[in-house]
Amino acid sequence: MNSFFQYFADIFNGVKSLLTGMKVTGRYFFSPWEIVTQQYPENRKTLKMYDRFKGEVIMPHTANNEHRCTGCGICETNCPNGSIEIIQDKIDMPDGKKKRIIDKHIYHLSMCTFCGLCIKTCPSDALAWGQEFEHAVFDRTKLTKILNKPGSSILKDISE
Amino acid sequence: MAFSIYDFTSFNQSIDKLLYDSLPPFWALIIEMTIIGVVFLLFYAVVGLFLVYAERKVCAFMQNRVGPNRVGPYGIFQTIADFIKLLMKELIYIKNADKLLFNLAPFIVIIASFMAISAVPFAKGLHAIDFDIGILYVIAVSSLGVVGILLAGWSSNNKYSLIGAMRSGAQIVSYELSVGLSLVTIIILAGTMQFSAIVEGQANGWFIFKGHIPAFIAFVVFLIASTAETNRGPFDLAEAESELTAGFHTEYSGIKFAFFFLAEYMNMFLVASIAATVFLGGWMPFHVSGWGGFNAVMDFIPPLIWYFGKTAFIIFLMMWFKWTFPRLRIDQLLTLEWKYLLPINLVNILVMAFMVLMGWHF
Amino acid sequence: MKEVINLPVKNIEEEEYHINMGPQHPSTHGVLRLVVSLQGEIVKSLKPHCGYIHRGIEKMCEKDTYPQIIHLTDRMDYLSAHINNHAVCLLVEKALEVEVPERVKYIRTIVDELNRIASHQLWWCSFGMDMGGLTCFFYGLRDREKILDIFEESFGSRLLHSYYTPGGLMMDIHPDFQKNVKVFIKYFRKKIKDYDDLLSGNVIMQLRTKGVGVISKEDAISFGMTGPTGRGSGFSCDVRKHHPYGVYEKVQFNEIVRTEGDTLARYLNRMDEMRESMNIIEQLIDNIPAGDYTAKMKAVIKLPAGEYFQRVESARGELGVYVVSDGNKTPFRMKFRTPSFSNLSTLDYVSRGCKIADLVAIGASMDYVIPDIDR
Amino acid sequence: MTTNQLMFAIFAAVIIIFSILTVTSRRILRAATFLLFVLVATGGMYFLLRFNFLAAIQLTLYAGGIVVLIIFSILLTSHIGEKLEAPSVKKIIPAFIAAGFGAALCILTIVQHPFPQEVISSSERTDIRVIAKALISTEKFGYALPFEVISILLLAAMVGAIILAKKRKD
Repeated sequence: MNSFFQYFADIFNGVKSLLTGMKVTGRYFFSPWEIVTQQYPENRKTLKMYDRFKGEVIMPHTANNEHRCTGCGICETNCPNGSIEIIQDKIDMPDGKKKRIIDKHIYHLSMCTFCGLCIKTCPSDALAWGQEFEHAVFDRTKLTKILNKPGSSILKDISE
Repeated sequence: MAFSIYDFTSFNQSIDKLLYDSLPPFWALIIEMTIIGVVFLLFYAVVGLFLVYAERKVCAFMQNRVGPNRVGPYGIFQTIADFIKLLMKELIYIKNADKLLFNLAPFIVIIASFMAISAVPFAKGLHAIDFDIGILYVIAVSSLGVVGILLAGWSSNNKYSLIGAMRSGAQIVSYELSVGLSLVTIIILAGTMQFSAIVEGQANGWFIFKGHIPAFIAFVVFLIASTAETNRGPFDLAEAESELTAGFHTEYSGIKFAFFFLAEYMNMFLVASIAATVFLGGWMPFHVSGWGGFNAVMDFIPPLIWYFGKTAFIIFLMMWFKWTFPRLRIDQLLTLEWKYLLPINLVNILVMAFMVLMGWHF
Repeated sequence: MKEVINLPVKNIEEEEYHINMGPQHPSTHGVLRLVVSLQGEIVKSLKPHCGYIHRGIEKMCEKDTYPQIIHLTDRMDYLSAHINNHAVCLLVEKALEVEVPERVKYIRTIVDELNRIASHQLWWCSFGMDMGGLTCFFYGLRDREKILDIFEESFGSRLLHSYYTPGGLMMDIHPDFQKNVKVFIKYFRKKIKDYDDLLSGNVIMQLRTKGVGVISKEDAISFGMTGPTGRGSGFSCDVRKHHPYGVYEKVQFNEIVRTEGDTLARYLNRMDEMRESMNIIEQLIDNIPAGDYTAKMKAVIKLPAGEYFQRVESARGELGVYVVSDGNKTPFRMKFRTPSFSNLSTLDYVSRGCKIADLVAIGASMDYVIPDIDR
Repeated sequence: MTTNQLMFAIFAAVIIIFSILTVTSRRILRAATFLLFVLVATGGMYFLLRFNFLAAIQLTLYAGGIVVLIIFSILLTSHIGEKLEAPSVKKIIPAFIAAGFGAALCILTIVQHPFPQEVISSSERTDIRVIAKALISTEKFGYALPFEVISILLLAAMVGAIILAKKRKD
């Protein structure tokens, strides 16, 4: 007799649990304001990434086209993937001495794992995170970027 | 040509008369058959496209998403775009597959659902054939679809497909019993198997209300069993994607896959419309005996709207099941049928028969 | 020309046959290949083939300095990246005998627990999906998104953070961090009820998991099953309790142990762990002490020669890091003891005699991350 | 030619062609599929004759039931590359004799049957109520007894199947 009641209790509890589940989905079905989907290409204008968002490594330049990179190469040695290459140049200073400056700060975005060690270890805070995240290109070579802008020079107070 | 959205009988008869008057009977009949065939094909295409769109929207809203929204306003052309894509896709031929059966299987599945839909009454006078054995006929032809699934699973020479086909075979063969018996419950109440007579019999109240408790139990059992028979979740073991990748149609591509896809949705429409017809009165408006004014207002709503509204409600229920429940295991599926549904059904038939004898129904 | 061999008639009821589940299969959550011997629907034996995404992380570590190793550990168990980082950082700090500031310990503990919740949420998604309930997948991801937003705001990335460094943190937490975490916990306490309604209590789910894939406590110990999986078999193995690190000794929390050993126990363990993690975070989030976010470290970290081992409780179980140092700035040998690998090793033993559907459910309840297995 | 004759010709052609294909096909599952077509076409023939009940029973029992069962058992036992051996002459000759004898008997019966000259109106349907009453009536033309006897046969078949299935396990 016990198993007889158990049979009906099973049915009852089973149906009850199924209805509980249906209540959840049914509630969401009838509350379309809870939709969380973001319409990506449409919301491009309003889409704001967080300040700390790791999009790519950039080298901030001032309005006078000056950057803070001394070309010391610490970021290059700290990068675990070899995604930073620094090509140095020497210029003649007015006092006759030769001085190292940076010629090209090459950044291979395709090899970067966004660990942030270059930015953290940079002694002159020359590098920073950029918020750009749409990196898709048709040509792989376009992912190799030169971070210092053409004709840029080092900030005065850093070089001294 | 008399035309009324409440009664299609005169409309049909006038077309019939026109054809027979102007043409020899042989050609008149051929043309009639062609018209009906084309109408059903178009109906299939439209309903199939709409159901796929509806399913995607319903599941999206249940999952806090928006669903298709790129092609056309609210994504209404999404399924058409998908259909064009499926048409243009390459048909992949499988090495060592039984080509004949492999190509035949999708047609068997879709023809079975095509044969069954011909008996469904859409409105008064709007049905292809009105058999006196309507329900028996629908059960008979809809059971042919499983052959297509079995052949598809076997002939694609893939173990996943074979397992899917075996599961589907076991599932459909056993759940057909419950579908049949739950319909028998209503046949006892209605006293006929003819669809038009069943609908007419609900003029003073739908069977689900007239037969109250046993009819409601039969309705629930029919919903469960027919969901299983159409291979939809939570009974989608034949194509259980997390276990068998896609089950019996793993190896199908392009338009042949589209046939299976369409057949699944049309089967869903079919069982929903049968449930609507048998339990909820089909195209019959909602009537309460004695409330003359209320009934007149209800009569004002055209029967096609009643029919499609009830069908859509049951389709929505089936989608709701699918997007809520996890999938059963094959042995639990059979346990559900043989341990729960079948005994309940048999007792239910007895109760219904007793009730009809005693005149306890409304 | 070779003659076509006419294969003998096979009776699949009686003879075993093999199917390849994976490397591309919806239920293996990655590129794991299981060669399953079936008899009808019943699994007779099973052979996991791993290594499809073996990247040689342990070998790569030998050329990297210790701060550089951190970003590789992100990519092992990518769902609990912070916890993996924590293991290496703790090891370096232990070897150098550096005392990290209290603030760092608090933040690390909170972030670890958030990461654990995020990982379990994704597990819940895929568990539901493997059971056939696709809706679970979207609910889980929807709520995981909230944690990822907090992570993105504070650490700049959503999955692979590299937030911890030996001796401290990459940067301080975002000013809104505490507020957002509290908002999230309030939100998630509501949503986890939905999880229970939708899946935990469901009769189909109960039927499919109760008594399926039972592992006894002895087997769990001898297979080295840890984490919620091992604790589902009654093996009390929570590193946070037994070998506390961070500030775990200062917080009140229960080690969740169930003795049934079946799929349902593993499932419920993870659900309870999410709640327990929220309790831990709630105890800590208002008490983060002020201070420095990193200890003073030398520019070049060199571990004294010797062997070091450190373990942490990752979302999947016990993660061990073993380093042999010869005094250089790079390790001589590095070895990770990853929880997914040990948990996977039981799969053959557990799933024998089960059905295919059970195999999928057991696999989902083990919650293995394939890069964690292959490394 | 009326449409009824056209339909009859189509059904007859389907039955003949697929019957021949069924017995000549060397792949067993194809043979079963062709058999399905034969049975469905026979059902169609019944529909043409307005024997709706018989047609539906034909579809349910033979096409939906027995063929599915046959296909199901073939799935369990056969392999995709498998082909039946060509039957030997020793087997072909008796088969032909048996088939020829059966055909001769049928043709003889048809030729000898005195078909009525005027066409019976085909519009009357056999009412299923009549069939139902006949099926369970115990009077003179009732089928209650044969019905029960057949169910005993089915029971025997079921017991036999269980025994066969049990035996194989040992």
